[in-house]
Amino acid sequence: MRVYERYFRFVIFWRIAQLLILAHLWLISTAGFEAIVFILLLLIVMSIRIRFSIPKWSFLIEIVLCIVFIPYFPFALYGLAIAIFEAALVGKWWLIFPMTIFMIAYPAFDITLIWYSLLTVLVGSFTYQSMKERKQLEKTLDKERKEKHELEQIKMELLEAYFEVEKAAELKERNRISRELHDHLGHDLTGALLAIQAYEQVENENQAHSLLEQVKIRLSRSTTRLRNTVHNLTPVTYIGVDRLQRIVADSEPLLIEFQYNGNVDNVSSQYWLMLEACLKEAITNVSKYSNATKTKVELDITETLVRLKIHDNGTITQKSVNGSGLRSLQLRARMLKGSFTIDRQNGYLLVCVLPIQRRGK
Amino acid sequence: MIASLNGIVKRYDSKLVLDYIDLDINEGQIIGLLGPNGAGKSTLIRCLTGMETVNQGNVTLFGDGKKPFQNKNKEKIGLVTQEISIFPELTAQENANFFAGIYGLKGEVRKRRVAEALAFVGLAEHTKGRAQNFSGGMQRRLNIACSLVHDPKFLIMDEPTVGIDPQSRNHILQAVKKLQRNGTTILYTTHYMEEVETIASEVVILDKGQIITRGTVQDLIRNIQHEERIKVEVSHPEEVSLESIQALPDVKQVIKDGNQILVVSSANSGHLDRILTIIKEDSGVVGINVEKANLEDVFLTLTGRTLRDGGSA
Amino acid sequence: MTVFHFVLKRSIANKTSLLILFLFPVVAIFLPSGEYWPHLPYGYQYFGIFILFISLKLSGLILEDRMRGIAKKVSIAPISHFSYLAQNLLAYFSILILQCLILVYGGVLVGKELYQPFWLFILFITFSMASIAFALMWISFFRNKEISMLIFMSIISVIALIGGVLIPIELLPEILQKIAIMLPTFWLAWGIDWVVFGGELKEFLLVNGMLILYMFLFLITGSVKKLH
Amino acid sequence: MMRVLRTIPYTVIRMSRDYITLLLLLVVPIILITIFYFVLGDLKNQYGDPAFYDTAQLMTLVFQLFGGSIVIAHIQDDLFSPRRQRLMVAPMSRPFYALSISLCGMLYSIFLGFLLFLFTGIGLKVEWGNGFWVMYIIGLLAVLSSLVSLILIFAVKNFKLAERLSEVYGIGCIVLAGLFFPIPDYTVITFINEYLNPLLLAANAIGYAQSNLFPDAYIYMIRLGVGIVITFIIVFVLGRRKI
Repeated sequence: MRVYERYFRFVIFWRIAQLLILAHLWLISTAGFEAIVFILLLLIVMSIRIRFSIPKWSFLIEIVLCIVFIPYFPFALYGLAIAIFEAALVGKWWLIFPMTIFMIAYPAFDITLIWYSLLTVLVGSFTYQSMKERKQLEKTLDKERKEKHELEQIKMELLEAYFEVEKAAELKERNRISRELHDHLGHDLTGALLAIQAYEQVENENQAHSLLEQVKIRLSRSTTRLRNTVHNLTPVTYIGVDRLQRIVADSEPLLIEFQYNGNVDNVSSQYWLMLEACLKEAITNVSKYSNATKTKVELDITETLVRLKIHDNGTITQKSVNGSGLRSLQLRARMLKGSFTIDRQNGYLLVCVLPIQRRGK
Repeated sequence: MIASLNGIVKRYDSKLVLDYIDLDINEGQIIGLLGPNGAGKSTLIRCLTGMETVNQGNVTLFGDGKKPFQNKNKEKIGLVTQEISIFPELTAQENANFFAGIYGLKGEVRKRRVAEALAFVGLAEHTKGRAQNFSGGMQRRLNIACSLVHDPKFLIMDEPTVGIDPQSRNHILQAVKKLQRNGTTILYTTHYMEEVETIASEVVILDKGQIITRGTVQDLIRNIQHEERIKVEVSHPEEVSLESIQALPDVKQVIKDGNQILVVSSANSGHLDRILTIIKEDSGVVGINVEKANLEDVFLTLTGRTLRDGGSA
Repeated sequence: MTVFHFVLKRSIANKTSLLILFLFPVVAIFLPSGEYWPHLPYGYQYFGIFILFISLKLSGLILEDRMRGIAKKVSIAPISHFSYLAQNLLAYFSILILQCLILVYGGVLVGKELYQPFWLFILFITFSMASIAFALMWISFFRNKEISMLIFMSIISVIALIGGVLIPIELLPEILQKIAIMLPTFWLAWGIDWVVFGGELKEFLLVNGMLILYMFLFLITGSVKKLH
Repeated sequence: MMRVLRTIPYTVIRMSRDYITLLLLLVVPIILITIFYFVLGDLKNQYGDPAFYDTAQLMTLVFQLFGGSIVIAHIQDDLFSPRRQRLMVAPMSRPFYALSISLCGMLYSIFLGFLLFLFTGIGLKVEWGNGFWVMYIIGLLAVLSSLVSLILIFAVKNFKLAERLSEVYGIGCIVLAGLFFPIPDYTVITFINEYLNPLLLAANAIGYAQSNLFPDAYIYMIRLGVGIVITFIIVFVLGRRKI
């Protein structure tokens, strides 16, 4: 509820101002202590309103109070403005119409009162609207945040699925290769081998020649097949540490030093994607907001974890809004049971640590 | 399950203090809540005890997620505050009596519990002494006793050892262990990692409102560590070939400082043997120092900062 | 009732407080009477100010609890905020009742002219309630006991002057007379006048009713502040 | 000596930033005197002068009685609290430091008195008589009050108690002077008011001077002076032991 505090403060200020106006009217009037009783009662209702949450129709209390006290203290008519304000504050601004009629019908009517009530209803409905909007905004924000949370979850599941698909593809490829090798290459090579063996035994010149010819054909077919098979395997994109190095190299005008330790084969492709995202995020940040002259990227891979640390020597610290990019990285790291922290106290420092589970590939 | 926090978000104005905290506390544990100043430890405790309403998420105490802060549950919780929250003008016994009273203890039970609690923290001989005449450590202990009189199942200790002498600190740590043996679950907040290493059965490390890791001390130290440092003191430093050490895989840095050689390499590289072999070829080895990893290193690995002041390493 | 019990214990813990709490009513009994004004002996006339001070001094215990973090512990104990405050206030109230009793009953014993001692006693009691509530509200603005007391002193000296306790209200300029009606001390002074000169019971009820209204107002505003 | 002098600006700054004291010793008396100004209006006393003059003069003097609280608050802070150790090891004469704090406090109190004097004299048109003489007497009263407070803080271990006692001294003087309610004419009380009560001594010294009865005024002034000498000796003896 703290977000609304500013509005509450404003509302309280306005309520007090209204009471002060009443108090002033009392000071310039000739009314006796009844006015004080009246103001005191209004004050109590106000404090109850601040202290406890009371029903929406509670502005009726003020209306009743005003009507009761008007005979003793004519200016109590002005107290109706408080009721109008409270009504407007809960969205019932139309109450001004019956009240205005009452005011006009009342003998001691004057135009200031109408102005005052109008002003009050304006302030009240304005506050009501902005509080409503604020609540709405907060709600949307919370919803968005939640959705993002869920979205990340889905993303992670997708990544997981991708990982599985990748494994399946790998398997399929392996099958294809082995089938290819077995069905064609193997077949041809075996044929060629048998032909050569037979060639050694054969004495007939013609027969030998045809066997040799056969071997030639089989071998040349095998070469083509082999080339074809291998050609199918060539990776289209870089992956792993090469990819990170490529990113660093591409960020040319920035001075980035990259070093890594450990066995890069321990890191799964899922992790590489995450690390890549971190690196990109950091580089964007450094190039956009930082006045750094040097950035250091360290990648450590041990038996149990992968750690990416990016540290620059910038001095700008005030830019500390965690953007949505960082937010989603944070969530992703959490999904991978790792951690992701950003610190701007002493240069921009990004550390991402992911655990390595030894899974059977 | 003693307590659990589920997706807790806490904002002060627009500042996010707790960011989706999920934490389960199981019976019989001592959970060490570790983190630099301003990590959100105290806020976490305030949310856990109902002192503060949360912006999102829910708290469950003793399996009760609907009304976690009803009196039935509050009776089972004890809180040792960061400040010494006792009445200096009252005696130790009266202080304990007061807190026993507000937890609804009466008559014989109260008398017995007060005596037990005071004896437990080693104040049995000072029951009649006024708290204002106590030393700092004694006041701390009385502060703890006051949180123990109602025999809580779940004890929350918010930096209970700030600013006291080592002896009292040891006394307190021993007491905490004893409590755990008696079946109390303890959440122990501190920014002294040594304390957590000694007593905690599980560590939760908090930084910037997030739980960055949790696990047993051993597991964390074993698994979350990205480099190790080996210091070798040699007799003839000038003859040692630094290049051949540097050439070992995973070695990050080799520094020669006087007759000491410091080798920084990735964690668990198993280089000790190899390094020694290389050095022994050229020089005598006078001493070896392999820096033992601790929770500080864990924090350093995870955040790149030091635990004590949160500064850059 | 542990809180109640210990609040009592703490408020009379040291001899100085005990002395201030119970010596003053006794001394007040023996203060002389004025010539034209006030109508009651000075001790009785000034007792209202004394009640204000004592309430603040007593409710300083709540402030101390807040400063020391005891309130934090209380807030997580199985005891409600309401009960904690109620027991505190009740303890202060019982001390003030005792003082009023000493003053009024002592006055009757010594043979002071108090006109209607019973009603005077009732008046002091209602004023005590309003004053405790006021103190509760007052301390909710402050973090430091000493500062709260010092500023209170300066405010009270002004309130006492224009509230009709130190000098008769009729002497004040008109505008101040009007403002004075807003101060609880005005109603105390009115009540004392009623006790001296007598009048309709309705008037006395009005005075007490006003004081009780003040009490509610101060209680509600004073309890807004959270425990810790 | 030079070192002590260098601390004085900071003492002055600290005193001027103590807003609570400013509120109690300057704002409150101004409000009270103003209210009395409206209350008493054109009322005349038995000599035919406006009754408000007496009240304003007395009120101005009354608040000088509490000026000692400035001095002892600072003495307590600097010489009897944890800060004491810091001063103990500082290469500086502590008695001189204490003296400088006391002097600053006294001067500050006199300055506040001067402001009140200006306010009543110019703002509310109170006739004070010779301004120099008035300031002289106000100064004496401030010095005496500070000295009394110093005696209390040196003689009583508990600071809180010393503070309370200094309040008792102030309020006691007011009560004895009969400002709250008429004081019966016991010989003891008359004697105290004639020879010991600094409030009345100062008021009489100003009052007689205003009526041009300087011999009488001098007598009261001398009584105040004697008070200062005696209290100073006590402060000197006690202070030497404590500081």
